[in-house]
Amino acid sequence: MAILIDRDSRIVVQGLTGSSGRRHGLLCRDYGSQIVAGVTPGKGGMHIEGIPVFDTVAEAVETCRADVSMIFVPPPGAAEAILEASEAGIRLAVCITEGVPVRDMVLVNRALMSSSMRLIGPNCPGLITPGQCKVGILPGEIHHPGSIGVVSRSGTLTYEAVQQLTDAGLGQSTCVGIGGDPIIGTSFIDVLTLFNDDPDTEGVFLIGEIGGTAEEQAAAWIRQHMRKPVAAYIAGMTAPPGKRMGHAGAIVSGGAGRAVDKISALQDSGVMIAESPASMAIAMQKALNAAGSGSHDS
Amino acid sequence: MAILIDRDSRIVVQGLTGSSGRRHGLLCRDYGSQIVAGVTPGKGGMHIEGIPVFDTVAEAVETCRADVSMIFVPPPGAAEAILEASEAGIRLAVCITEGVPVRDMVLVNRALMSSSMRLIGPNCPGLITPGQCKVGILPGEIHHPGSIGVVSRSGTLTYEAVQQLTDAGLGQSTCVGIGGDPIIGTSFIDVLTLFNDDPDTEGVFLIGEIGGTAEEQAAAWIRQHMRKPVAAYIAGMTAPPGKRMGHAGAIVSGGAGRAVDKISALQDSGVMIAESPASMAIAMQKALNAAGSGSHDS
Amino acid sequence: MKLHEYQAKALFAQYGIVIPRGQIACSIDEAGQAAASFGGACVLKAQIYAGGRGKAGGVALAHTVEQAREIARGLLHRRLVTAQSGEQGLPVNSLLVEEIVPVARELYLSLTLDRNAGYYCLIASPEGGVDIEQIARQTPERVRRLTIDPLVGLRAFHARGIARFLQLEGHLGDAAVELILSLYRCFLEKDASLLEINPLVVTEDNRLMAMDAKFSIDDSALFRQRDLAILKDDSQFDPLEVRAARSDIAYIKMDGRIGCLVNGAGLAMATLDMLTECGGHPANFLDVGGGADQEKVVQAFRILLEDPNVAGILVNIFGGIMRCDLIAESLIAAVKAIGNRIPIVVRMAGARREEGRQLLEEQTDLNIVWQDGLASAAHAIVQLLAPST
Amino acid sequence: MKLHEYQAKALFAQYGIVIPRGQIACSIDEAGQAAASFGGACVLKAQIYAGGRGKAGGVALAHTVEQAREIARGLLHRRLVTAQSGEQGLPVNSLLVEEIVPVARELYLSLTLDRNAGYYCLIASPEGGVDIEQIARQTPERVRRLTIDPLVGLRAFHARGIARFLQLEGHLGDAAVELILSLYRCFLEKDASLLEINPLVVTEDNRLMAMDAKFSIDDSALFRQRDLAILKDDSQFDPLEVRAARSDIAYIKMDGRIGCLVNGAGLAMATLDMLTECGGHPANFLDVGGGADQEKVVQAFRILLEDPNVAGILVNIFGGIMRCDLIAESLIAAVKAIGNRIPIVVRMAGARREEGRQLLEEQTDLNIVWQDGLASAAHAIVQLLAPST
Repeated sequence: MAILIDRDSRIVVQGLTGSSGRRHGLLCRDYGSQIVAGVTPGKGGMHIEGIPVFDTVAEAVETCRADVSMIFVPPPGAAEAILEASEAGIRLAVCITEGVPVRDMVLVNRALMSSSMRLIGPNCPGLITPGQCKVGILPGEIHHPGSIGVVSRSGTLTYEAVQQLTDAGLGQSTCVGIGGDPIIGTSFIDVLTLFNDDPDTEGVFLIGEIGGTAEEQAAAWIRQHMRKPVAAYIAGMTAPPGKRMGHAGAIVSGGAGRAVDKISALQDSGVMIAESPASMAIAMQKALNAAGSGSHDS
Repeated sequence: MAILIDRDSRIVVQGLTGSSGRRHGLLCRDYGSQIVAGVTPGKGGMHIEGIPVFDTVAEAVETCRADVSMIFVPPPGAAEAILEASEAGIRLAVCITEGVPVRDMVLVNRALMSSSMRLIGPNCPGLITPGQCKVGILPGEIHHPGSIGVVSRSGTLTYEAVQQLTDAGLGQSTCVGIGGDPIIGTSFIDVLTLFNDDPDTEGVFLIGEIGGTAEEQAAAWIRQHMRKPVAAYIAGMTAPPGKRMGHAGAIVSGGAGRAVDKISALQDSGVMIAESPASMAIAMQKALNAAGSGSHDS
Repeated sequence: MKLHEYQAKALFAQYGIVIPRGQIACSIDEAGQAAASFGGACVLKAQIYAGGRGKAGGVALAHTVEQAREIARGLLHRRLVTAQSGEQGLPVNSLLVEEIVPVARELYLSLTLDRNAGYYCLIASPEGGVDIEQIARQTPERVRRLTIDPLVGLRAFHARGIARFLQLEGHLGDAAVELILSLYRCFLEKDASLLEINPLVVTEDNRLMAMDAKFSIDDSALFRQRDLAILKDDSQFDPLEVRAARSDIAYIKMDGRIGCLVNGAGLAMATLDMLTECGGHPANFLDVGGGADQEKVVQAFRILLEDPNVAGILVNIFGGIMRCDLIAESLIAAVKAIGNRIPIVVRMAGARREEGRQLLEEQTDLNIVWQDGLASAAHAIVQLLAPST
Repeated sequence: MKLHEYQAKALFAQYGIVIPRGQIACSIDEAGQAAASFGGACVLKAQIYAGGRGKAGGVALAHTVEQAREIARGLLHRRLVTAQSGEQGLPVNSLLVEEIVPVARELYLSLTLDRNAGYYCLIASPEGGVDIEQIARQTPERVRRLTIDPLVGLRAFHARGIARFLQLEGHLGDAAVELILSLYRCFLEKDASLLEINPLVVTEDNRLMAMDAKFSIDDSALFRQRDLAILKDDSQFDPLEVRAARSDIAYIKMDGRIGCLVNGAGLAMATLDMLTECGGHPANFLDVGGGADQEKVVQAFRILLEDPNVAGILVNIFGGIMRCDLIAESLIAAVKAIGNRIPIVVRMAGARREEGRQLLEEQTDLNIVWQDGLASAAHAIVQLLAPST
């Protein structure tokens, strides 16, 4: 089953005619995802390697029954693209775009309060249910079907984790990159909730980083609700304070957002911490072992 | 019990230091309402005949435990006053102000979607639970405690109806003037729902008028849900089309909003129609009689 | 409050919406000059506060300057009766003289309030130049109605969807998106209650143009739209309506002979209904409002008494905020000040009714008749006027 | 992106927020002239992209022109080290010379993002001029935090509540309401990420004044804030950081000797952590980004190789969008173009890793060492540099 996407997901690519949209739209299709439509204002009627392009998401939904949107619209129009997806009845929007202004996301955040659409991102690598469906820019080949859920604020660091998991024989149910921006549509807790209820997921690996308090909140939630083993790695132990470490959201400021605090919060909630980025799979395996040879108690 | 307000309601008057706010605030207190505070920006610290005045509603709520607000703020600031009441945790706001710009009310309407506060009005006479509490500008002396709920888009026409009811020995549980503007916080249906569930209300008198489709919607709701007898009068049978009849919302335009359509919709839902404004109490009595000597079947 | 077409178009132009070239003319000479500027070929449009001008002869084509002058002579400073103007018609004080634009397609576009949703909405149809209510009834699939969430606003993607629905593609689609967004901005910034472009046209040379324009402003917002408020054209109202408006009295002139003076809009409507039920014909709707003082009551009486059609007056007051005795005093003062030639039936209820009654009954020489009930009062005034009808 | 205090204050003034009279001075003479315009009595404030200036001697009072010149001489064109500036300090290229304003009370006010809510928030305290985080920890009841619903916005009633909390009454309360609303408008219109007035002061003559100003702009919004984007002061950054920014490379200079080149921010942070775990000291954070092309990789190498502190380089690439063989080619091209004096350890994983490895291993003369794992790569570079530390 996995979470959020599977082989039946019908994907529209907002910004399909742009270079990134086209490239990754086709890569997703190569992986096996059903890319049913593209949307680019003013280019309705075009086709990209057989994929029909529409002027609006509403038409893509109506004509091609798209229910998931992958958004590659450049920053000035990205927020509006999310709002358009929401109003068109899209179930899940995945916004890959990096550099969406915060003011725009504040409005999107408010607007999605009264929407049934889930947003992942922006500034995220997307998500993948190995062997079934990929929505985003993650490298499909490193993922293998299995029972570990992966959730992360990062991109390549997630691939590192997935590679380690796969090499250790720990396949993945779904891997979700929730994005590195200060305002994102889907939080650690949202994804943990889904994994908790997903019968195909036996354990979760969580990849956090400095900045904000999302990991501390996840830790509190895990302590109260999580019925499955969780392991985690937090990047940025050695990051200097006051400096934005690449991601817009990755910054230690005024003593808040430090890696040590996140790690100790997670540890206190029984999460197995990978002390080093080289030992992420090991930590996951330990967590599974501690929970009793990988069985789930749900 | 009645609905919405009773002798325990604690009322703050927004705009207490203005001439209308002061006058009606004191009249309500004379009637027996608990007027616990006033709010006028910049006049915090004042007292109006013993009623303390605050700069913000939040202070009135905190200090005096106000849970109902009566708003007499002039049109330019009325919408903001409603928003302030909502954020301060007020349970019921009654906006008497006439002439609030529609654009402001569109925003208020949207903002109240995610608020737990109920708004009555604007441009309404308020409401009264006879013998207990009055919030608004209705003349208290014509109302008598009883078991008829009254709901109306009008002001003086409601008093006319109430006088007739009282003269006929039909006291009122609560009388609610929902206001004559195109956008109002509480609809006929909202109030009918409350009366339907109120054990102290045995029948309802509804006063509608031309413009909009609120009466038609009420008729549809009554047909499906109403367990108590309803009688109604609709004003404006002879109003010329295209003319705004005093109330901002009272206009027949493009064949919509006509009195005849409202009357036939109500009749089709089993509502007893008063053919003349002189026979409103008679219609109510007939409706009660038809429902079986005033007993309710809930 | 309404704007004239030429005023609406001037505002549209400020928002970048394409309109035909045109000039306003208040005299035959001005109309001729305007026509000359278009080489004689022009359309002349009577500027009145009512639709239905086309069928009523208020819009006419000229091919020469002389024709244009002729048309102007027939329209200017006369009253134009249209299906929406009322029987009296409305005075034509100015003409909008415009270039003739060859039209390929006519569309419909408007913004207004959706009362059910409590939000603004956009209405569009590929059928333009006709009655939109009729299209909506006959071929509802040809009308699209879009409710606008004020948080999100009207966005480019909405506009694009509408452009598609209107079958506007390529650069016309882009122009439609821009026009729709501009129209929405104009609507909000000017506190409009209705903006209607009917027809919105595609010209033969493939431009998108607002051929006609209706523009109404939310009366409640005029306090912050002062530059629009001053555009109100009093000539388009009955002089008594203008007077009433100045005194903040809600007044609408009607065709009957019984003047009505009521407090409260709902009660005033009910009073008209009651009168009609009794076989009477009201001369007006008049609501003095909730907090009317003596001056306002006097003004209201003046308006009724100065209307030559009014042969009798029905006063219906429900005392609440307004106490009956005070109203009675105002009434007596007004009648004494203005003088009275016609019968007045007074019915009062509510606060201090008896005191009011007493005051009125003391005045035996003012032609004022007291009645207790609403029905009896209506009957009384109808009866009093019966011999003379 | 940060603004200097004087730039922030100039913007505040545009929004009607009261600031001290002041002039910017880039030389001792200019500082003297500015001081003279205030009769010699003035405060001189070093303009750098870091707080903590007061304790570090970056803010000084003068009573005479000569004193002002003396202070300017001591500050201008030197580097100022504060608790927030880093060890190197930041160059002082200009001084803000301001009138001395007698202060009755100091308050705190800021607007920033509340990441938990995903909304903006206002933070206020009657304790000004000190570290707000500290106040929040020690006396949380002295700090008020107001989350702003973007639908409703920051309104007068919110501002009034804040003014009350700040114990600003009467005309000061009114001034506070106006200031808060102006600050919010400024925040939104300029796409700010932080606006901080610390202290906001009540002057002895009872005016409300922004005595200091911090202003940061959302980097992601600079595309629509071009007039602010050009205010960026490159002198406040390490020259290598400036170069990196121009090539759209995320780069932060650090104090160690091992240069890092990584794709992806999270992986780059993890690489620093790994290095530190192995006893190494990173010279920088460097993320070439997801879609880096050869030119960008060459630029990144240039930045590393031109840093005299860098004694060795660790490359950590996870091939996804970016294929390892392409990175290897870029790396070889870069090293060949720039030349190489130091050891480079390369670790690659993911797409076309083997092809990348082969390409690199063919190049035996470039001082490049291949490693399979992240840990072994970190160990390798640390070991390679061990003798020289």
